[in-house]
Amino acid sequence: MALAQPLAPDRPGRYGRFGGQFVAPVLLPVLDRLEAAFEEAWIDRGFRMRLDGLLHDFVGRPTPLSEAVARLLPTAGARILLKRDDLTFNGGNYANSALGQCLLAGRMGLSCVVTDTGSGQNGIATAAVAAHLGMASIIYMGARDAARHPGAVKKMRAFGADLRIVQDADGTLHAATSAAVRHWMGSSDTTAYVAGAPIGAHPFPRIVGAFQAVIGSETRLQLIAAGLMPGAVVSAVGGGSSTVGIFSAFVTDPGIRLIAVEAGGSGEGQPHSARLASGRTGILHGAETFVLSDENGHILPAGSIASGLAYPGSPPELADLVAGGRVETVRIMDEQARDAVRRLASGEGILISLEAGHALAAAEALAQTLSPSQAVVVMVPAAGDKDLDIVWPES
Amino acid sequence: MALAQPLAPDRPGRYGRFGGQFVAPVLLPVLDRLEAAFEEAWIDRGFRMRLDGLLHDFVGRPTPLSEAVARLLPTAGARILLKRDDLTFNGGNYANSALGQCLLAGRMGLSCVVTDTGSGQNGIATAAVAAHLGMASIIYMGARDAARHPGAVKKMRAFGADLRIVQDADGTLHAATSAAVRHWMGSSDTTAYVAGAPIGAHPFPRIVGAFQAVIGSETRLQLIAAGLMPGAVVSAVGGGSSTVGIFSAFVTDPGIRLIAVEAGGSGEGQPHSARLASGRTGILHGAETFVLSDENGHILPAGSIASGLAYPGSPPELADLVAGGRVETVRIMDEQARDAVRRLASGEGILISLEAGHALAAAEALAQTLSPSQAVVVMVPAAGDKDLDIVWPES
Amino acid sequence: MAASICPYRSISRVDAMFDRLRAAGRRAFATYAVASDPSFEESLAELHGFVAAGIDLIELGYPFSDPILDGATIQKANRRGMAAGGNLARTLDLVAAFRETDGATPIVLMGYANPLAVMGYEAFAARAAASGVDGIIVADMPLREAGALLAALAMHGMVMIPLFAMTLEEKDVAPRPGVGGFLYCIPVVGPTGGPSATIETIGTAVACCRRSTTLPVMVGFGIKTPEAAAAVAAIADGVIVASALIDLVDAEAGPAAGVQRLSRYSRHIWAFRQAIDLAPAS
Amino acid sequence: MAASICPYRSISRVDAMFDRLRAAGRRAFATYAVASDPSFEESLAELHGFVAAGIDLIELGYPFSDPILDGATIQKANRRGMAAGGNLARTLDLVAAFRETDGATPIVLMGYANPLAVMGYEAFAARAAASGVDGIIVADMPLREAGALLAALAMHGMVMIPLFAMTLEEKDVAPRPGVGGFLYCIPVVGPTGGPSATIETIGTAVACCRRSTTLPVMVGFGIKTPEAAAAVAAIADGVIVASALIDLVDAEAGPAAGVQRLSRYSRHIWAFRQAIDLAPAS
Ligand SMILES: Cc1ncc(COP(=O)(O)O)c(C=O)c1O
Ligand SMILES: Cc1ncc(COP(=O)(O)O)c(C=O)c1O
Repeated sequence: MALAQPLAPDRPGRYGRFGGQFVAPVLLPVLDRLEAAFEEAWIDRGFRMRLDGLLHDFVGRPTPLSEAVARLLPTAGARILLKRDDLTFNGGNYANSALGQCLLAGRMGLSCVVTDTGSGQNGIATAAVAAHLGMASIIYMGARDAARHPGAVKKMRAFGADLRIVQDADGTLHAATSAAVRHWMGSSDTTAYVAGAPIGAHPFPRIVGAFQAVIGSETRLQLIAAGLMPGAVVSAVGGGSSTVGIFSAFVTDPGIRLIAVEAGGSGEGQPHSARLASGRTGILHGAETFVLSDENGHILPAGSIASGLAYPGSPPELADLVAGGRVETVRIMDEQARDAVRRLASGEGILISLEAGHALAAAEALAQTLSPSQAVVVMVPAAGDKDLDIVWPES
Repeated sequence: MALAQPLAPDRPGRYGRFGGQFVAPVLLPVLDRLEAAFEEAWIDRGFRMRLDGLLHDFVGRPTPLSEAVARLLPTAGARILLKRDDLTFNGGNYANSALGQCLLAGRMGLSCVVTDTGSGQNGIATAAVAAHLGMASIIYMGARDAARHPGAVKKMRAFGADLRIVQDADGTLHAATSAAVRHWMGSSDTTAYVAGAPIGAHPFPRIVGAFQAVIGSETRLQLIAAGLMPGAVVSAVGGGSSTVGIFSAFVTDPGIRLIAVEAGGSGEGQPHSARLASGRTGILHGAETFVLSDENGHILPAGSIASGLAYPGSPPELADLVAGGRVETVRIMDEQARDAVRRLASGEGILISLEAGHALAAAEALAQTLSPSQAVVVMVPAAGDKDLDIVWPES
Repeated sequence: MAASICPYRSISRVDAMFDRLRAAGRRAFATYAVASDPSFEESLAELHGFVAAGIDLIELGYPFSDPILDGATIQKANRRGMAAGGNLARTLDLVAAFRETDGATPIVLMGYANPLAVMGYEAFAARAAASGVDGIIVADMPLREAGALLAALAMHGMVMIPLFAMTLEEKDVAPRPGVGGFLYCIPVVGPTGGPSATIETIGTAVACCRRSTTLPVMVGFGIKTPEAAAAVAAIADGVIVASALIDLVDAEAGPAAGVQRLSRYSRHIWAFRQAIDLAPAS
Repeated sequence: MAASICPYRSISRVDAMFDRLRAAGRRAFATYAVASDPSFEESLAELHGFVAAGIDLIELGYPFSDPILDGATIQKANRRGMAAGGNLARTLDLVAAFRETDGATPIVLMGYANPLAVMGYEAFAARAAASGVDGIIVADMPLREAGALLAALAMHGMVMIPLFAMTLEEKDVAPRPGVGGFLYCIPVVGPTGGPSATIETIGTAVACCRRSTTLPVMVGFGIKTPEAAAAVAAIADGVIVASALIDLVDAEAGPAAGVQRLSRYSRHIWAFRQAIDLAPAS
């Protein structure tokens, strides 16, 4: 379980050649304080108990690992097991790290948090957790994403968040992240930045990875209880929080394939988000990692029907695992993901997000190549309520 | 735990003087078969294991009992604990009985279910469960309710349900129930009626009560684990599924007050739904119970900002408990409920439904009269996503 | 009020009717209307019109807000009746008014349990008997649940007409005090105004009824044409046509109120009556 | 291409500039522009115009899609530069073109890490040196992360200009090979174009810089008026004004492109220059 243990990479804050702290120098002392505070909290029994208690009572963990029955698939193949983080809380799995980071901020004496959100999930989770802990929250969201997810906008405001819509650039997560980091730079003495994903400068990948590792450890225990050794664990990569969270528990099992699914977008020549498979090594939002950028180093617009996957960067830990061959990548197109969401809803009565639909589509294809005695675990980070209008525009 | 045990009332299907089987005679054999099938299934270990397994894996039970911290309340008072069925599944607690009834239908060889829905919760739960079990579902919903809950409409269709909008009468749950029962009458040989609440003709109150009792038994265990003996359990009554579900475990503890909260509507002279406190004994939808009806026996339109509470009938078991003085009733107005939802969202980061907002408002008032060493349990049947536009029309 | 005006009470107008028809080798023809649809006065005129057109027995619906077992046609009629101020009490007034000039035609009320429960079974039975009601059909009150009502009816010399479905068990059709008049045989499942049963199914249902009762058997629900009525008349003691007659009257173009509506009704009743009377006796 | 045209390389134009100014008892005045904003040609003319108007050192931004540490003014300038085809390579071409007629004015690049990483640090350093670049400021590359870039710069006789914040620890400001030119003192936190620091804060920050470096200290971020510039000039070795100058030029009504825009720039630069030169030496 790579991330549940203290990190010991070659250079501090590095996963192989990825990671680092590519930030304005003014932020370095802030990052150093955060790192120290986190490492101290992480080994503090009281902190961990409070975290676990709230993960249980407030977030609704543990989440089930449930079987998608065979009806789903036209032809036989491996069993498909869904890790049901759609059954937590409002924000899906984002609540895990929002909770951890907000608790940490409180411990550090900060009374306000700022974050960014793509499809609204991280924003909702952060707004709710902040409200629960009596902190103020400021959330940046791209204008295009906000237009696609009016319910999420309403929900963040319901939780008392100061929601700020970003008109910049492509109006997606990328612009929102830039705006949130800018905000934080100017107010880091009172305000903690809540990373939605294990991306950004060290120690964010470390911190988010640690808080999300609960997904992996739950899944591992559930598999052991069920007497199952899965052939593969499949997860779609947006910011990578759920992917890193679930993979963490299986990295050291060479027999289990780890498959990172990337958004292929709408078609040839259209924007996609496959930076692990076809990005360049670059530096974005504080870390060296695989980045969607052109030959001049400009960041390319990331595209996907799933807002949460349209991000041009990637978690440095995942970049390292891909570079080292431990994690495979698969690309799933918009339509395939949508189909998978529709089929699971009507065939199984489970409404998953489009992000999870990417993972499911990849898992179905994989399962076809395996025997019915094998099992594939699919990470479901969140419920599909937010995507109803996109998946079923006609009804 | 009144309902978890086989029912032994004075007359079959009676709770004191309430209950019975006021249906077209043609349905009697259908009800008799259903009763026999249920009693057989209920003592069948295999059936119960399958039910419990799906409650865990598919519905996401058990749900936490979590504390609403003191910040919520302007002045001190008893602790408020929320039973968080908003953390299950799509449909909130309705999934408990939808699951049980669909499993039962399958066991009886039926391949289709029909039901009615007010705010969409029972419909969503039934549609999802039916899809999961490979059954067809037909859902009736009042036109006014459907207009208020477009997301719910979309979700039921996503689960493959045949959704039928009822223009009749006041276009709320009452009209939908009548339409669903009419449909069932004509197709009871292939189709099971799924009761959303422990209302209707015997054995429906018995069956739904038994399947919902899991809420109460979980809560009781959680209170014991926490070393708490609550002063009161508070629940808002729509169809009564969550109320009967949570009360069932405490009926025999005379020290614990049971408080049924009814919707007072928008104000004096406007429609309300307080049939327990101010309804007449009458006969509606198959059972003798407290009913909102005028002196000529016409059913009165029920009103509430919370669609799920606007129903003119009541569970016969609850009618009996109210008539016998075991359960107290409280009336909460639309605005009080809305305020409670808003305050919990911004103060605690928990978004509950307007139905639950009624219970919370009543519990807050009660808590003010108790000491901080006491605790009040509030039933939260479902999340408030469906009510965002109603509670926050401005944002 | 109605009670005191009513000059006398026949103990068994229904039995008398069947005796008379049987003697004449004829079958009974009943129809249904909702009281106060569209108004108290027109309703009263309509009841007399039915008798004049050849109806033997009238089922008079007391308006109810929630006629759960009825299809669209009768739901609408209930709404119109309610809109005109109709309810159980006014329906009893209507019967009393009818009885002022018609002491012979049997009238059975038909409706739902809630208005009876709210009025109280004993109060209802006393008032209904005084108004000249002969019996009652309660769509959502099977005999299992009818104990209190049956006792009250019996006390006041009225009967409950039982609804019969082929799937009912013995215990649900066993004769008991307060039950009488005829057996209402419903050969289809589902609400009123729905699809029709085949004549074979109806035959089986009627045969089934005969085995469990000595009462006359009338068939209702889903009989839509004079031809169908004739076929039923050939095997049962009587035929009930409700939704279909209302639909036929309403389907004719042009406004139809008062006398005009009544004359349409008469024409259609006459057609059914002819067909029924021409059917061979079983 | 640019590399071969460039006739010679000054090892330390920046050091030479500070020597010259110190000798004259003057403080340095630097401004910032984004290369290719609004076009390559206009950008080139603008750089020469800066020098003519009295600028000592030019910070030349290489356009980047995601200038995360910049405020709205410079974000927009980056977008215009990108729209005109600007990027890191074209920026090097621009410096080379500038060097054809100006071999003395120091030019330091300013921008973000990703374009450097994508070009490769060594390739970048080689091409930049050949184009006549003197140094580089990388907003999101603190010295902790700059090892590879510093080595490449040092190899090609260039320097990285370190960004200084008062809260930095010793280890993050310690001198190292490849670091030089001057210390960029940022007295505020937050992105460019934001609020200004008070002169007391700036004084403290500069004093703090002096303790940790022997390099000249220039102050930038948030200096918005000639008066503010004069106050800073009294305590530092130089003043950097970027967003404020662009905003002043853009705030004047009417279209301003080419020569017209340049003359506005000159007027404002002249005003700042005068104020800076009148400030008493520290
Ligand atoms: C309420 C009601 N519905 C229906 C019917 C008869 O069925 P149909 O309308 O199908 O002819 C009657 C006749 O007695 C009735 O009283
Ligand atoms: C990218 C960038 N932003 C900002 C500045 C200066 O700050 P301000 O715009 O607040 O004057 C400079 C000057 O060096 C710069 O290069």
